[in-house]
Amino acid sequence: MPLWFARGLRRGVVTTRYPARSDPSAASLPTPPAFRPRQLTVQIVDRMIAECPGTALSRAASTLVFDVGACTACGRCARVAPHAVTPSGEFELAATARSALVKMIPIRGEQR
Amino acid sequence: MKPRPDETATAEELRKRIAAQFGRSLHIRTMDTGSCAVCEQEIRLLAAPHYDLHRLGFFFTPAPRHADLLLVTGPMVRAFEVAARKTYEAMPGPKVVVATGACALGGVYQADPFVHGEVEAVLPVDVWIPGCPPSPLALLQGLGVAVGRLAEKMPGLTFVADGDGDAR
Amino acid sequence: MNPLDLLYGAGGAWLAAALAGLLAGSRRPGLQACCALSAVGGAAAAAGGGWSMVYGNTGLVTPGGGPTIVGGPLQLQATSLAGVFVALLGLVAVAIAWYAPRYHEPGRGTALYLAAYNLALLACLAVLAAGGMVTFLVAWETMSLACYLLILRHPRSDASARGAFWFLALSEIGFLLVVAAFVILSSKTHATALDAMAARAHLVGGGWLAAAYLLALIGFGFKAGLVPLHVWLPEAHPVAPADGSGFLSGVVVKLGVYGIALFAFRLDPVAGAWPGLVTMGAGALTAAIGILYAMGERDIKRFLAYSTIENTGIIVTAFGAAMIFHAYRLPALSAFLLIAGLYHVANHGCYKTLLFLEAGVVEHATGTRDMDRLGGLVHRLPRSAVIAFTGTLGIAALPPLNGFVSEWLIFQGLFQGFRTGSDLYGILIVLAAATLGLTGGLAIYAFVRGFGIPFLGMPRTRQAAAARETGQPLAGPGLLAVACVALAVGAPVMLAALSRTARTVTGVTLGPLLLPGKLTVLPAHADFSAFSPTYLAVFLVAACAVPALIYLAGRPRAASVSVPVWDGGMVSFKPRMQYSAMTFSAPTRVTFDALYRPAVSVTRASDDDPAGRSGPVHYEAQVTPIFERYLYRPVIRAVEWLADGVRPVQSGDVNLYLLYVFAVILLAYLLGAV
Amino acid sequence: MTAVEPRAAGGIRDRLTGALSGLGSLRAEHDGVTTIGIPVEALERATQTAAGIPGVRLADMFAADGEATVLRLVWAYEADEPGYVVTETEIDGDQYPPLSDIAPAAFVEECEIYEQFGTRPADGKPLNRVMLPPHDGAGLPTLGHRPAQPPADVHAPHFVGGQAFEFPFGPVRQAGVESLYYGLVTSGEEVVDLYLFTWHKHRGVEWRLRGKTVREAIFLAERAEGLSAVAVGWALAAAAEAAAGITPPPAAARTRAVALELERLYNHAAATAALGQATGLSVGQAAAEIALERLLRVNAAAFGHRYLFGVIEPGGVSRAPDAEVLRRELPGAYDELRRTADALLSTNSFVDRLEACGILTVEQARRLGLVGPVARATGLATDARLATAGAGAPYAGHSVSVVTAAGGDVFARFQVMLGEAAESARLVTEFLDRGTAAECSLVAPRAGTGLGWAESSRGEVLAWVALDEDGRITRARLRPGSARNWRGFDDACRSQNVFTDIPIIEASFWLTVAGMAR
Repeated sequence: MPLWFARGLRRGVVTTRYPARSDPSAASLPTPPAFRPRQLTVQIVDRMIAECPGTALSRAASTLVFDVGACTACGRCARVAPHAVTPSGEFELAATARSALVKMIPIRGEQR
Repeated sequence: MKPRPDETATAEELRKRIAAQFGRSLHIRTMDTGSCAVCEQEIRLLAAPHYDLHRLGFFFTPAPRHADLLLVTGPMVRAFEVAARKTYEAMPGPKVVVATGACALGGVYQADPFVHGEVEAVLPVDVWIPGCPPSPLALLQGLGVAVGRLAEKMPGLTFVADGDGDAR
Repeated sequence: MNPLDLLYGAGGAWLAAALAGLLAGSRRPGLQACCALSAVGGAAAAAGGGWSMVYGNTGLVTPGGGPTIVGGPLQLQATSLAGVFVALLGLVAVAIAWYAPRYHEPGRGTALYLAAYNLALLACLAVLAAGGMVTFLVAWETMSLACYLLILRHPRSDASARGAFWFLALSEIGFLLVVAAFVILSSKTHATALDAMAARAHLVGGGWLAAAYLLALIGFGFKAGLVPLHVWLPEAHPVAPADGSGFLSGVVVKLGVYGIALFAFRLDPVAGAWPGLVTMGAGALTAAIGILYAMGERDIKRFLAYSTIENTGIIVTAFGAAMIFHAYRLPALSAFLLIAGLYHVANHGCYKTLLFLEAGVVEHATGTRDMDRLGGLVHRLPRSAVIAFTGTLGIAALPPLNGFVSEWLIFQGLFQGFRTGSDLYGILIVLAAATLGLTGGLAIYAFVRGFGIPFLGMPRTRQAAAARETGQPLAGPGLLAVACVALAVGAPVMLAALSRTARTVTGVTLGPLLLPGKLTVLPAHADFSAFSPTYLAVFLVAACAVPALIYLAGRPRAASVSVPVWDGGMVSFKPRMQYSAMTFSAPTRVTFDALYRPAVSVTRASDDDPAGRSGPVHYEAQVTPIFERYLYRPVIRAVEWLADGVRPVQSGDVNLYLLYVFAVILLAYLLGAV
Repeated sequence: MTAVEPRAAGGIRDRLTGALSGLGSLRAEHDGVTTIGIPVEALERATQTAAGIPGVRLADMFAADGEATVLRLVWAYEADEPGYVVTETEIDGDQYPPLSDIAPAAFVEECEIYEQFGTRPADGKPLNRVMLPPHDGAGLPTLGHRPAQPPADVHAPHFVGGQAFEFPFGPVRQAGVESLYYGLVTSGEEVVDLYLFTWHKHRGVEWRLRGKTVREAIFLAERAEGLSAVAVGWALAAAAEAAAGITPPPAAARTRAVALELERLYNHAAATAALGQATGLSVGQAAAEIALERLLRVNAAAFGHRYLFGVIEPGGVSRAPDAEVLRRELPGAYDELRRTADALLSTNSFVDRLEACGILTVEQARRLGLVGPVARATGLATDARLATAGAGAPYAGHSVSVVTAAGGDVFARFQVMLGEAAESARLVTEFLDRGTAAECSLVAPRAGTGLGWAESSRGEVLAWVALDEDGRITRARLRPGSARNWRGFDDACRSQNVFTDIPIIEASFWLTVAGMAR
């Protein structure tokens, strides 16, 4: 046991300060995408929806319905349209209402 | 299952009661309803030195009788439904159910003969934690939200990238 | 008018009952009449026994005057020492008489059985009321034979033949030793009346006294079931009918104890402390071995039989210690331990008979005595469960019941071993106390198992699940349960009576050294300890009742939800998933494996299958019956060998037999000539 | 049988393929996989022959439904450039020759095939339940046609006789572990027998994969056993590539290898932490968890995901690792693990619990076809990374030293894990030096079948796919390492152990129920 005691002292504190302070390791976590409505066109959106392995993306008329809860942050939509999608960097996503996790993204891109 | 006083209460006052009762210390029972074992790994890491959820007054308990919060992972396999209900029943009220990870939120599996596809189909969920898997930090935030100790950011988020702020 | 007259009445009633039984045939009224008569006799005996406890010894009477039976006079006497046993005999007889009509189906077998049983009652009474040696021996032999018939209720099954044989063989050996002991005493004292023997005991040389005592100890030890003379109990009890087993354990075994007490305290004042030490040692050993073997049994009746052995051991330990104290001029302690031992006789007679009767109820309801095939009976036989639980509390020596009172008294007596002043004996007595302590602990463990496995949990078989309360006998066991409670709460009364007995036997007046106040009990010395069974009982009942009342009072206000037991979310809970009798006692098997020598055998379907298909699993840990294997089997082999040796003599040829006759006559003449 | 020395050049491979093709017809041979058609009447002899050759093991067995049910046995030969032989047998009717008595490893697969396709071994021997829940298994869809009657349920009425009783444990067990049911038969102290139920977690992954594109399939396959996401994904991708007849660019293949070794590292760290927990050594557990968390953060920094999800793509990889980050962070993180392990190995209270606990003999390992550290701890030098043709290409030219140990107890497994962790750390740097890239070669839709494999931290992962013309999956077979090794678990628990050894044994196996139940 003294061995372990010494080890512990040498190791020091590794515990995160979260939630009091932000945690640097969060920077490298995969996060759900954020969209640029100006860059979104119906075609792009449909390609994204086809690419999405889960059920996160769907389209209602000219609105991209984004279910953050269903999103696995796999980044495939971003690879379809890198210019229209960027990682949101948000990892504090807990919600107390399922509906709060469903986001309406307007599709603003002009049809070509 | 037959409704309990704490289930019939609205989520809001339930959260108030929980904040009042579990504000400082809360015991967590985890339940795997068909996850891929990664969510479990992240949950185990909550107790590891890097995250150490005990400092926040959270504790894991193997006995649902002592548990205040049920942390559910996985798409709720139908064959597991009996066990899931039993576990929920075995917890004393007031109790919080937290659906954890994309599977539990219906992101990976659709409802079919094998799985319900999401926890909500069987248990009354109070808090949803997205992510595949939700990182320990996300879990900490979710737990904080569940006991009303942290403000939830979700309603405020638009997932519209900056530079397009005029998206409203 | 004296107690003896009541005993005549009892004897007459039982004789009549026996005849009624013979005549009853397969008619239920006959059966009931027989039991009624036997109950009357029991009541009379109980009254007479109780009376003679406090009355003292009556004079010796010889009805019919001169030599009536086998060359000896019929001599009767009601003594205080016997009174305890007579009272117990009566009580047990009443309980069984109340129980039997509902337990037995009317029929010839039953009728004969009841005849034999009532004859056995009569014989037991005669043993206890015998004032002379011849009477005693004749009665004793009659009792053995009657019990043999009683065990042979179902002569077809060879298990019962085996059990009955063990019983008869061992009691005959014992009988011979007892005869030898009596012969020594009577030949040295030129007396056949017990009083006379006791009076002239000083004429006998120390060596002869010791020899007589040891012979008696061993001889009666066979009946009492002292280890290693105990093997007949676990064989005979299971095969006898439930009430028969109750009678065997409750009374017949106690007669062995009576015999030991008779020699130790009345006839045979051996000088020195070592006979007491031998007795005490035998008792302690018996107690420990008995309970350890009980842990290894799953047949309820075998289990109870071993527990009987344990209790005999406790009683004999007390008697032995009493002898030691007597040798060390501590008459008060000696008398105190005699009282404690006799108290335990009464207690064990009550609860052990009760438990055997309940075992019979369980067997009737489920068709098995195997604990691992029972379970959950508390929901199916609630009333019997309550009665059995009372008896279990008693025999596990838990307050507030009677077993606790007598064992407490015995411990208090033994703990005062230091008063002997002899380091060796002081230590040995306390050692015996420690052994009894171990025994007591194991007894609680054993009876948690003995009650919990059959009565609690889920039924392990369909038969157990199908058990119903359909007119099973309650009154008999119920009476004994009441007696158990009475012997606990009414301890002061019992002790007062027993102190009178002790005064008659030992001539010591304990009085205030035992009962200073009304309800407090002292262990023969005011400076040691004290307790009050009555207050304790009241306090414990209150201690249970008060919280219950508070809970009931507080109940409506506390909002509560009742949900099923947490089972880890299993789909369904199976009976095979509960502790079984043998797994419950696994720790003792592991701890005492030097004694048990368990032979473990595991068979898995997966072992002989290359693919490791999982399937049935069977696990057995067979306990080695040491005494049968290493003590009795060699003896039996020797006997068989001798038999083979003499077989040629029995050729069946008439001429050869004529030759024998001729040779004998010739020999007689020659001897006459010399 | 007399062992003809297996080290002879091309010995085993030629003997195996020769013997089998002698009984049937050689159908295809490329990239280390030989496909041989065996007629059903010759199947029994073929199995006997193959099982008789030392160094050959039955790696998998599965069925696929076409016009006739096709039974496929995958034989792995370990010696001289290892590879695989797949035998194909059309079964007419619903019975085939009993194989599990010849090659016992086939038993669990026999059960699965019966549940999924309704075809069973000809001998009437009882089959256990694997996926079908006893209480409501009726409604579940199957890959083939449903069995006539549900599997003769050997487990559930698992009769316990004599002086033992069944100690039920689970499916909801202690906090933070997967759902698993133990039927623990005990005499009060020692473990007499043990059996497992895993159907609580059966999500029908193989059933879902049908009709999916390979990309969608990989997304699900990663989540079949998340703790070996890379290995399973790689195996499936490689199978699809073999079916489509393409090979991923070398740099991409090396990237896969980097991810795979990183996965092995963090899994062995996690197993170490679990061992610390099981032995009640909390400080050791905490130290190991520090190493684990650091390794996971390295993963996230290098590949953008703590558990390396989404790295594997059909035809290549989606991302390249951040080489600087790996070179900078990995040595420190691995060092953390190594120093923790050293400290653990010098702690008697820890080592004493491991030694002679949960022993598996090499015979058991061979008989049950165990793989990975569990098998290597018994002395079997089996490692899918040695098969460097086809799917294993990136390992060609990197000599992977297979770490084995004798004894087969928990301690041996632990040492094997530590040795492998060192090896993985070395390999990662080697691969980085050779260069990695996020490349994908295009997978042109084309009908075909293929076998893929990868060595996960739990042992060999096998995947087999059949694609139709437009590149969609008609049948996919996933066989993670867990699916093999769980069957060794109950044997290990039985060998004179007591209750408290079971968590230690489970930690040393470090399997997932998800991989078993899929």
